[in-house]
Amino acid sequence: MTESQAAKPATKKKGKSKYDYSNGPPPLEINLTWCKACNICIALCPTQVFEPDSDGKPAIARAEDCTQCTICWTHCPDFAITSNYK
Amino acid sequence: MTESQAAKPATKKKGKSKYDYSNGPPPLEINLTWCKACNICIALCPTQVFEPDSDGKPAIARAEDCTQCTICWTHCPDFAITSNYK
Amino acid sequence: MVDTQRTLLLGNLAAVEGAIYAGMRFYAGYPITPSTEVAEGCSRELPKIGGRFIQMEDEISSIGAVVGASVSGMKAMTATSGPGFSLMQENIGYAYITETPCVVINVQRGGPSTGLPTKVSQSDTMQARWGPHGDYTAIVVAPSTVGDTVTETIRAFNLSERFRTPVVVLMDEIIGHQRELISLPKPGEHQVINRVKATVPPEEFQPFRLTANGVSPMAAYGEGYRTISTGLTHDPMGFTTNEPKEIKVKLDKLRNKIMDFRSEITKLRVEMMDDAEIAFVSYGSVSRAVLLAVALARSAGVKVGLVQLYTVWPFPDNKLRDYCQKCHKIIVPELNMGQIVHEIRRVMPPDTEIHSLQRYDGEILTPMQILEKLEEVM
Amino acid sequence: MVDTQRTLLLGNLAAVEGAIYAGMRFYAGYPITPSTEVAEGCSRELPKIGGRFIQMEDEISSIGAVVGASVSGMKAMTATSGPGFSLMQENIGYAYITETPCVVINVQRGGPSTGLPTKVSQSDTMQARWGPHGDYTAIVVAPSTVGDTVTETIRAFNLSERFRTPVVVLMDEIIGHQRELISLPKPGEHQVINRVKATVPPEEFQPFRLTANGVSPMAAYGEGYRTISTGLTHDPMGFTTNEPKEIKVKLDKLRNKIMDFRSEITKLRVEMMDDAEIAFVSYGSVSRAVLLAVALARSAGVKVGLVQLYTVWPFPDNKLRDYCQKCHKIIVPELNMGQIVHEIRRVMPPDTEIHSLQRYDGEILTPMQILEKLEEVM
Amino acid sequence: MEHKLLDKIEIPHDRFEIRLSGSGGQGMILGSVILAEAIGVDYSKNVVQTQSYGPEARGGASKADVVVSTNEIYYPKAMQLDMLLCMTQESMDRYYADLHKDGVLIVDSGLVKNVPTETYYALPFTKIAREEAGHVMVANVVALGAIAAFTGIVSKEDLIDAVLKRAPRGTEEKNRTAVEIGYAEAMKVKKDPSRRAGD
Amino acid sequence: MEHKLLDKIEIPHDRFEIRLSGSGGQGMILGSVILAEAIGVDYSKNVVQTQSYGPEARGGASKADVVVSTNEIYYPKAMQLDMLLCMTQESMDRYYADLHKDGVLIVDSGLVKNVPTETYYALPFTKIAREEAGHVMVANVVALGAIAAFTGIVSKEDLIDAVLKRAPRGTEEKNRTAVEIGYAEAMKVKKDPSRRAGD
Amino acid sequence: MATVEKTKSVEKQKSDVVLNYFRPRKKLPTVWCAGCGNGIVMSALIRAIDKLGYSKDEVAMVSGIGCTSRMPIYLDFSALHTTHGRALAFATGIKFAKPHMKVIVITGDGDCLAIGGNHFIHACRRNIDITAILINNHIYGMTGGQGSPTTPSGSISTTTPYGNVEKNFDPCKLAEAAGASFVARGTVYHTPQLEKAITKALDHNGFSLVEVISNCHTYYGRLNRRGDAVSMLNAFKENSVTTAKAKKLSPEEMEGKFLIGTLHEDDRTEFCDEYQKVVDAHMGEK
Amino acid sequence: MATVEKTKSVEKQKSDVVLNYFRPRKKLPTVWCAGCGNGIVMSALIRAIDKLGYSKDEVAMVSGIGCTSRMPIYLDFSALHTTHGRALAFATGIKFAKPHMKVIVITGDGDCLAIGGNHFIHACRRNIDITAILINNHIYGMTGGQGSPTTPSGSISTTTPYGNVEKNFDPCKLAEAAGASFVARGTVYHTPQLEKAITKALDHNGFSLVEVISNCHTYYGRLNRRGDAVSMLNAFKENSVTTAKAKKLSPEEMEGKFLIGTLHEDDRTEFCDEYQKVVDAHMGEK
Ligand SMILES: Cc1ncc(C[n+]2csc(CCOP(=O)(O)OP(=O)(O)O)c2C)c(N)n1
Ligand SMILES: Cc1ncc(C[n+]2csc(CCOP(=O)(O)OP(=O)(O)O)c2C)c(N)n1
Ligand code: SF4
Ligand code: SF4
Ligand code: SF4
Ligand code: SF4
Ligand code: SF4
Ligand code: SF4
Ligand SMILES: [Mg+2]
Ligand SMILES: [Mg+2]
Repeated sequence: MTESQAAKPATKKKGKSKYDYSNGPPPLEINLTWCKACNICIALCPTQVFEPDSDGKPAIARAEDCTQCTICWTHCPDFAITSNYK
Repeated sequence: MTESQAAKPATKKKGKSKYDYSNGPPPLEINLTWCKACNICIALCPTQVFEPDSDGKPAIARAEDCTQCTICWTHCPDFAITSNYK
Repeated sequence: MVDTQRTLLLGNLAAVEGAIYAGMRFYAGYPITPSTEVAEGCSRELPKIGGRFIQMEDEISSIGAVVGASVSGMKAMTATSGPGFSLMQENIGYAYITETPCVVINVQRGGPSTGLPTKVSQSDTMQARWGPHGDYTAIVVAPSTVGDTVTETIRAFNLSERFRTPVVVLMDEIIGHQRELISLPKPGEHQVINRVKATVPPEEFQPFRLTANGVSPMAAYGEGYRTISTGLTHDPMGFTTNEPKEIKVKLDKLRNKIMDFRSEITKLRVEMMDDAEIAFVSYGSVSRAVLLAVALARSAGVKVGLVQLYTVWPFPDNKLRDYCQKCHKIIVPELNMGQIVHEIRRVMPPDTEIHSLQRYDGEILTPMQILEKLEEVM
Repeated sequence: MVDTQRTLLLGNLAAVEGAIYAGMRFYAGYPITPSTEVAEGCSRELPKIGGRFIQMEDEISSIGAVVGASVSGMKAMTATSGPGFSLMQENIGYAYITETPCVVINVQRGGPSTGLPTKVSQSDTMQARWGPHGDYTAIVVAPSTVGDTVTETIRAFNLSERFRTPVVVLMDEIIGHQRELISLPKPGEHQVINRVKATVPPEEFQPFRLTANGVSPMAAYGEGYRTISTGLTHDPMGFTTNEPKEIKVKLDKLRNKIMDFRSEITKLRVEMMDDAEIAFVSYGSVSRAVLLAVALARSAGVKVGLVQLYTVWPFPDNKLRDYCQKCHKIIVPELNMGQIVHEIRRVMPPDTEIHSLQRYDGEILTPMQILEKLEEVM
Repeated sequence: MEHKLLDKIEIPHDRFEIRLSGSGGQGMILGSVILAEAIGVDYSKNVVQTQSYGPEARGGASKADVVVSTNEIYYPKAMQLDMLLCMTQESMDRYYADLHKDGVLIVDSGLVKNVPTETYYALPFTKIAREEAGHVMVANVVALGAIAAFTGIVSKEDLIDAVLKRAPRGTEEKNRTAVEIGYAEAMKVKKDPSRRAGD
Repeated sequence: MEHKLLDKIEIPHDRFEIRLSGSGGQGMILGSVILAEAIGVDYSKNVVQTQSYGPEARGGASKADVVVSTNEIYYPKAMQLDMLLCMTQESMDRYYADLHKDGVLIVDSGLVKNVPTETYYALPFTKIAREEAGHVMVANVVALGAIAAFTGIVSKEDLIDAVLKRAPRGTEEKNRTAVEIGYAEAMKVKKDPSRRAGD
Repeated sequence: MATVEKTKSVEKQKSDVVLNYFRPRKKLPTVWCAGCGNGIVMSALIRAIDKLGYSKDEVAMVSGIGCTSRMPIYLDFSALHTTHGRALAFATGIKFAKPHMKVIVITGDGDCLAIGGNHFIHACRRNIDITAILINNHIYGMTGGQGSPTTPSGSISTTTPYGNVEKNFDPCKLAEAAGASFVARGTVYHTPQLEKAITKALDHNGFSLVEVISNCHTYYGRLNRRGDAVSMLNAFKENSVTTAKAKKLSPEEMEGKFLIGTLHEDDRTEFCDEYQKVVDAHMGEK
Repeated sequence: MATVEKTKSVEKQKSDVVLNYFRPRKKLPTVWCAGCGNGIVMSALIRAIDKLGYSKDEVAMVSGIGCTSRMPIYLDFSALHTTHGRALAFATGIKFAKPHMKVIVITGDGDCLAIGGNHFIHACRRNIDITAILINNHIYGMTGGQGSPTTPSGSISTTTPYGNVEKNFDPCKLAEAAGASFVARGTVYHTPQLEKAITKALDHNGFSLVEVISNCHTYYGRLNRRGDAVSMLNAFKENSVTTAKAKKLSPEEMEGKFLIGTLHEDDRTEFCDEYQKVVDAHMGEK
C-alpha cells in the first residue's frame, strides 16, 4: 500500500467521507477502558459514524462516513478516541 | 442686639467679608486642645484670616475678612473649628 | 423543620435541628466536605422560619458575618471542616476577645491540609483549643451520635449565650454522615438560654463590665446602646487600652468567666465506672465503639468502664480525676496520633498508667481493636 | 547586606541577615507590626543579591508564594505576627503534608485578635505547635537576643532543608524591636545545609519515598523531574490515596522523620545547672531577664540555674529531664497565661514541683519579678 | 496470637446488619434510607444508616449500611453483615468478605456473574425493573421488595409507605409496583429452594 | 513585705543605662541609635538599644534607651537609669521616676520648666540648634554632644564619626557643628557648678 | 440677647454638627497625625448622615484595621472595629441580620483592596446595601508606610525602596466590574462635593462605594517628596477633574489627572430585598 | 508498508498528542464524571502546549481544590495541587522564582472566584505572566452542587434551593478591570476556538485568563433541568456569540447570549520583567 492509497479522499458525496478506509485501519481507535460512555462522540458526530454498544460506548457503525472532522476526539472528555488518519 | 445686627453682610468689598463681626462673637471658635497645628486652615483660608500662634495653631488675626466660606472647618481634620455664624 | 416524631436524620442535619431549636436564625458558611449538609440544611430550613442563610465567599468571611449577626442581636452559627476551620482561626480569636456568642461546627476529616476529605478523624482536637493566636479560653463540645448532635448543639448555643463566647462543636465525618432514627425534642423539653441583655440606662452601660459571674450583659444593635467592639485589647467600655493593668483585667476576664464555672460547663457520660479498674476515656464518634467494647468486656468479666467527654475543653480535670480515682489504668482511644491523651496525663495522678490507642488512617477504631488494646493493657 | 564588622542591628533585621546567610533568596510577606522590618529589610537587601521580594495581598498568599518558590527550588521565607500567623495556618499545614522546606517567622505580640500590636507576648507558643488542623509534627525555634536571631534563623533554614519541613521561628516584639551591636557571621563560620536533591533517573524518582532517615530527596522544577505535590494524603509517588495502609505510612513519615531525630533538632542553653536545686526553664526574650535573675540569685548563694529552650518544638523531653534531674523545683516564666509549662508538667517526674510565672499585660517580666517568684518558691 | 480476652467474647446477636452495594448510579444510598425509615416505623427498633462518601459515591463503587437493633446501637458501622445486596460484580468482589457466615447474600443475577458461594438468592432486579416495573431506575426498589421478603426485617406494607414518602411526584405507582414485584418474585424464590442460586 | 532573698541582692554596676526622651518629632530614636553606634566603636562594650513603639512613636511621647555594659547584657531593658535626657515636660514627668538616685539628668531648659530635683544639667538644646547650629532639627545631635561631655560614655570624636555616618548628604557640617556646640556648652556647664541647674 | 443666642445656635449647627456625634466618654483628640485626611472625611461623613436625618440607633459603622479604620471608635453609633481586611464580611452579617439599619464601612486602601479584596468584590457582586467609604491614601499608614495595591507604579514606600514595580488598582473600576450599583470618587480637598457624594451613596439602595483620595503626608508624602498635608491637599485640587469637565478634555489633557464625581449608578436589585422575597414565599412551610 | 506506518504516525499525531503528556505511572481514567467538560479542556490545553513546542520541563501546572483542580495530577509537568482558592498565590511564587517557566493555573469558578477571588484580582493587577484557565461550570462540582459566584441568579443549587438570589460575576470583565492584559472566553463545545484561545493566552507575556464555559451536568445540569452533557454542550453552542458576530447584533438579539473569543488584550509591562530591572540596577550594591 502506498501513501496515496491510505485514507485518500474519495469523491465528495453528501454525508459521505472523502476518505476511503477500505484498505487502511479504521478511521478511529477507541479506548474502551477509558471511555465512560458519556455519549458525546455519538451525539456530536455530524455523520453519525457511531452507534452505542450495549454499555453505551461508541462502536464504529459507519466508518465510511467519517470525514475526520476532529469533532469526536476533540470533545471526548476521556481521551478515548484517536484518529488513525489525521 | 437683634438678629439683623449680628453677622450682617456688609457691603461687598474685595477680600473683605460681607459679615460684620464687630458686635457679635468672633467669626469662629477654635478648640486649641484638639487642634494639632496641621496648618491646613491657615493655608487654605482664601482671605488669610489666620496667623499661626507660637505653637503653630491658628489665631484669628483678621476676623473682619472671614466670609464664612466653610473652607477652614470642613477641612479641619480635628474638628477644632466651629463657626459662630454659619 | 421536620416534625418531632421519629425521623431518620443525618448527623449534619441534626446539628441544624439542634441549632434551630436553640434559637439560631442566622447561618453564614462556605461548603466543605464533610460538613456541607449543615449549610444545605440551613439554606432549606431557615427561610421557612424567617431566618437567614448566606453562602459567603470563604470561611474567613463566614465567621465574620456570623459575628456581625451576633453582635447585632441574632443567634448565629457556621459549620466547616479542617481547612476551613484553620482559616477561621483569626476571626474566632476576634469573637473571643469581643466576647461574642456564636457557634462553630467543625465536622472533622483527616488532615493535615486537604488530607482526606471523606474520611473520619479527630485530629483537630488540640487546634480547637489552641488554634487562634494569643491567650483565651475555649469551650469545645463533642457529640458522638446523631441524637447527641441535637442536644450538644443546643448546649453549645446555651453555653455560648451564657458565657458570651464562641463555642466549637467538634463533630466528625462518621457522626456527620450517618443517619439515625431519632425523636426531635419537643418545645420546652430542653432549656434554651439567651444572652443577658443590657438593662441599665445607655449612659451607664459598659459593654465589658466586670460582673460577679464574669459575664457582661450585652446590647443588641438598634436598641439605644451604641457600643464599640474591637479586636484591640480594651477596657470595660470597649475602648482600646495599652495600660498593663487594664490589659490584665481583660485577659483575666476571658479566662475566669469560663474557668470559674468549669463544673457548669463540663459534661461527661459515665458508664460502668463504679467498680472499674480500667477506664476508657474518649470523646466523639469513637465513644460508640468503646461503649460496645466495654459492654463486651464486662460480659467477659473485665472491670472496665467508660468516661465520655461531652465537653472536651475546658478539660474536666476534677471530674475526670474523681471518676477515675479507682482506676490504675486508663486507655485513651482517639482517631488521631494522640492529642487529648496528653491532657489526661497532665491531670491524672502520677501512678496512673495512661495508654494511648491511636488510629489515623481514615478509618474508625472498631470494638475489636479496642478490645485488643484492652487485652494488651490488662 | 551590612558587612561583617560589628554593627548595631535591629532584631528583625538580624532575621534577614541570618536568612540571607543561610541562602534565603525569596521572601513573600504582608506587613504587620511588630514584624514589618523583616519585610522592609528583605525589600532592600534581596535585589542587591539577585534575590526576590514580593509583597503579597495577604498572609495566606504570602505563605503560598513561599511554598511555590520552595518547591521550585529556592530557599524561601515569610515573616508575620499573631493575626497573620493565624491566617497562615492552613497553608503551613500544606507545607507539612507536602514536606516543603520553608521558614515562617512569627514576631509575637499580645493577643488574642488584634490585641496589642506593639507589645510583647509569647502567647503563640501552643499555636505554633497545634495551629493547623490535622496530625503533623512541628519544628519551632526561639531566639532570645539579636545575636541569637541570626544564628537561630540560620538553624531554622538548616532544619527546614534537612528535614523537608516548614520551621517556625518564634520571635517576639522585644527581640524584634531591639538593636544590639553584634558581629555578623563570616562566610563558613556556620554550616549551611541544603536539601538533598534527587539523583536517581527521573523514571525511578519517588518524591516522597521512605528513606532510612525519613527524609526524601527533593527535585527542583525544571530539572527533569516532574513531580506532583498535593495537599491530599498521598503515596510515595505523590499520588492521592484513600488506602488506610498508605495513609498511615504517610502520617508516620511526617512524625518519624522528626521525632526519630529529636536530639539532633533540640537545642538548649544550660547555665549554672550543675548543682542547681531550682531550675528556671524559659525561651525567647524572657530568658535574658531570667539569666540576670539567676546570676543575681547565685551571687546571693541560691543554687539556681537556667535551661533555655532554643528549640521549643519538638519539646526536648529527655534533655530537659536530664538537665533538671537534681531539681525538685522548676519555675517557668512565660509572657503568657501559662503555655509551655504544661509540657514541662507532662515531661518531668511527678515529684517535681512546677511553678508557672506568668505575665500577660504587654510588658516583659523583670529580673526583680523573677527573683520575687524565686523567693516565693524557695 | 492467643487472646485470653478476645476469645471469651462473642458479639451478641442483638444487631442486624444490612449492606446494599452497587455502583454510583444504582440508588443504593436512597434504598438504604428508605429501608431504614421503613424499619424504623417499629418504635422498638433503633436504626443507624451509613454510607460511603467520596469520589466512589460519584460513579464507582457505592455502599450503604443499615444497622438495626432493639437495644441502643453502640457502634454505628457494620461489623459482620447479616445481609448483603450486590448489584454489581465489583461490589460482590469487594464486600463478600464482610458477610457473616450465616448471612444472607442477594445478588442482581443479571449483573453479577461470579458468586463465591452457593447459598445465596439471585434475582435479575435490573431486568425486572426495566421489563416489569417500567424503568430501570427502580431496580433498587425492586431489590428492597425482595429484601423484605427474604429477611422479614420489615413488612411489605411499611416498606411501601416508606417508598412512597420518598418517591418523586408522579412515580408513585411505578414504585409501588416495583416493591410488589420484588416482593413477589423473592417469595417465589424463597419458597422454591431449587431456585436459591443461579439464574 | 520582708524579702530574705531580694534584700540580699544588689544589682551590680556593670551596666550604664541611658534614656533619651521627648516627643515624636524630636529624633530621640535616631539619637539613641547614633549614641549606641558611637559607644560600640569600643569593642569591649556591649550595647543594646530599645525604644517605644506604637501610636506614641507617631507624635506623642517618645523614648529610646541605650544599655551599655562590658559584660554580656542579660536584660535588655533599662531598669534604673544612669542618665536621662528629657526634651519635653511630658517626658520629664513620665520618666523621672526611672532615674537612679545618683543618675544624671539632662533637660532642654527651653522646653522643660518643672524639674523635680535640683541636681541636673540644663541646656536649651532646641534654641541652640535653631540659633547656633542652623536648624531646629539637629537639637537631638546637640544633646548627644552634651551627653558625651556630661557622661564621658563616648568620646567626642567617636560621636562625630557616628553622627556623620547617619547624616543625610549635605548636612554633614551642620551636624558636626551641632556635636561640637553641644559638647562645648556642656563642658562649660560642667566646669561651672553654679550653672548646673536652672537657665 | 435671647434672640442672638438662638440665632447663634441655629446658625452654628452645620459647622458643629460633628460634635453631636462623638461617642460619649471617648476622649479626643484622635490618634491621627496632625493634618491626616481621615478627620476631614469623618466630618464630611457626619454632615451627610446628619443631613439625611438618620437616628444614631439606625446606623452601624464597621471598619477593619488601619489608621482609617479607627474612625468608628470616635463616633456614637453601634460599631465594630474588626480584623484587618474583613470589615465588609462582618458588615454583611450585620446588614443581613438587621436589614433596616444603615451599615457604613470605613476602610483603607490596604484594608479594602489588599487583604480585604475578596470581600470587597463579593459585597459589590451581591449588591448588598452597604456604603463603603474607602479612604485611599495610597499607602499603609498604620504600619508605617508600606506599599498598597493603590501605590502608584514607581512610587517609594518602605517595601518598594527602589520604586514600586507593581501596577495599582482603580478601585472604582473594580467595584463597577464586580457589580456595585453606586460608585463615586472624591478627595479631602473637595469637601462639599465629598459630602454630597457620601449623601448620595448613603441614600442609594444597593452596594455603594465612595473612594476618597486622601493624604498620608507622614508616610506617602514624606517618602515621595509630596510635602505636608497642605501641599498634598492642593495637589488633589490640581490633579482632579470632575466627570462633567472631563467630557470636554482630550486624553492628553487628562494625562496624570483623576476623575471625581459619580462614576457609576444603576438600579440592580439589592441582596437583602431579594432574600426577603424568598422568606415571604416560603415562610411557614414544613 | 513502511511508508504507511510513517504516514499513519505522523497523521495521528494531533489526535493522540495528549497521550504523550500523561504523567507516568498515574492511572487513568480520571475521577471526573462521564461527560465532564474538564477532560475536553484538558485535551485542548495539551494540544495548545504541544503546538507551542514547550518542553515538559519548562511548564509548571498549579491548581487549587475542586473537580477541575484535579487536572494537574494527570499531566507530566511539575505540578502543585494546592489548597482551595490559593493556586494563583502558589503560582506567583513559582513564576517569580523561576521566571523562565511557563506557569499555568487550572481553576474552577468556586476556586478562582469565591475563596480565591483576592488572589485572582491581584494576579491580574500585577500582570504576572501566568495563564489561568478558569473552567466555569457555574457550580461547586467537587462538593456536590452548591452555588458559586457564577451561578446565575435564579438558578437552583443545593444551597440555593429556592433559586439563587445573588448576582453572578462576569469573570472576564472583572479580570480586565483588575488589570489582566489578556482575556478570552471559550466553551467546551467550541474546541478549535478553545485551543486557539489557550494558545494565544500561553503565548502572551503578562497575566492571561481563558474562561471556559463548561458542563457540570451531574449537579448544575441535573438541578436546573439542563439535561446531560450533550444537551449542555449544545446549549453552549446556541447561547454563545463570537466577538466578531456580536458587533452585528442588537442588544435584544444578544439577550441571554454570551460572548466568546478574545475580549481584551493590551501590552502592559509584566511583573517579573519589571522586578528584574530593579535587580539589574541594584545588584551588588552594599
Ligand atoms: C491579618 C493582619 N495582617 C496585617 C496587619 C497589619 N496591618 C494593620 S493596618 C495595615 C495596613 C493599613 O493600611 P490601610 O488599610 O491603607 O489603612 P491606613 O492606615 O493607610 O489608613 C496592616 C498591614 C493586621 N493588623 N492584621
Ligand atoms: C478551605 C476550603 N474550603 C472549602 C473546601 C471545599 N471545597 C472543595 S472543592 C470546592 C468547590 C469547588 O468548586 P469549583 O472551584 O467551581 O470546582 P469544580 O469542582 O466545580 O470543578 C469546595 C468548596 C476546601 N477544600 N477547602
Ligand atoms: S472524526 Fe468527525 S466524522 Fe469522524 S467519527 Fe469523529 S466526529 Fe464523526
Ligand atoms: S466521548 Fe469519549 S468517553 Fe464519551 S462516549 Fe465517546 S469515547 Fe466514550
Ligand atoms: S470660614 Fe472661610 S473665610 Fe472664614 S476663616 Fe474659615 S476659611 Fe477663612
Ligand atoms: S485645621 Fe484644625 S487642626 Fe489644623 S491647624 Fe487648623 S484648627 Fe488646628
Ligand atoms: S500615618 Fe498617615 S494615615 Fe495614619 S494618621 Fe498619620 S497621616 Fe493619617
Ligand atoms: S461533579 Fe460536575 S464538575 Fe465534577 S466531575 Fe462531575 S460533572 Fe465534572
Ligand atoms: Mg492606606
Ligand atoms: Mg465549578
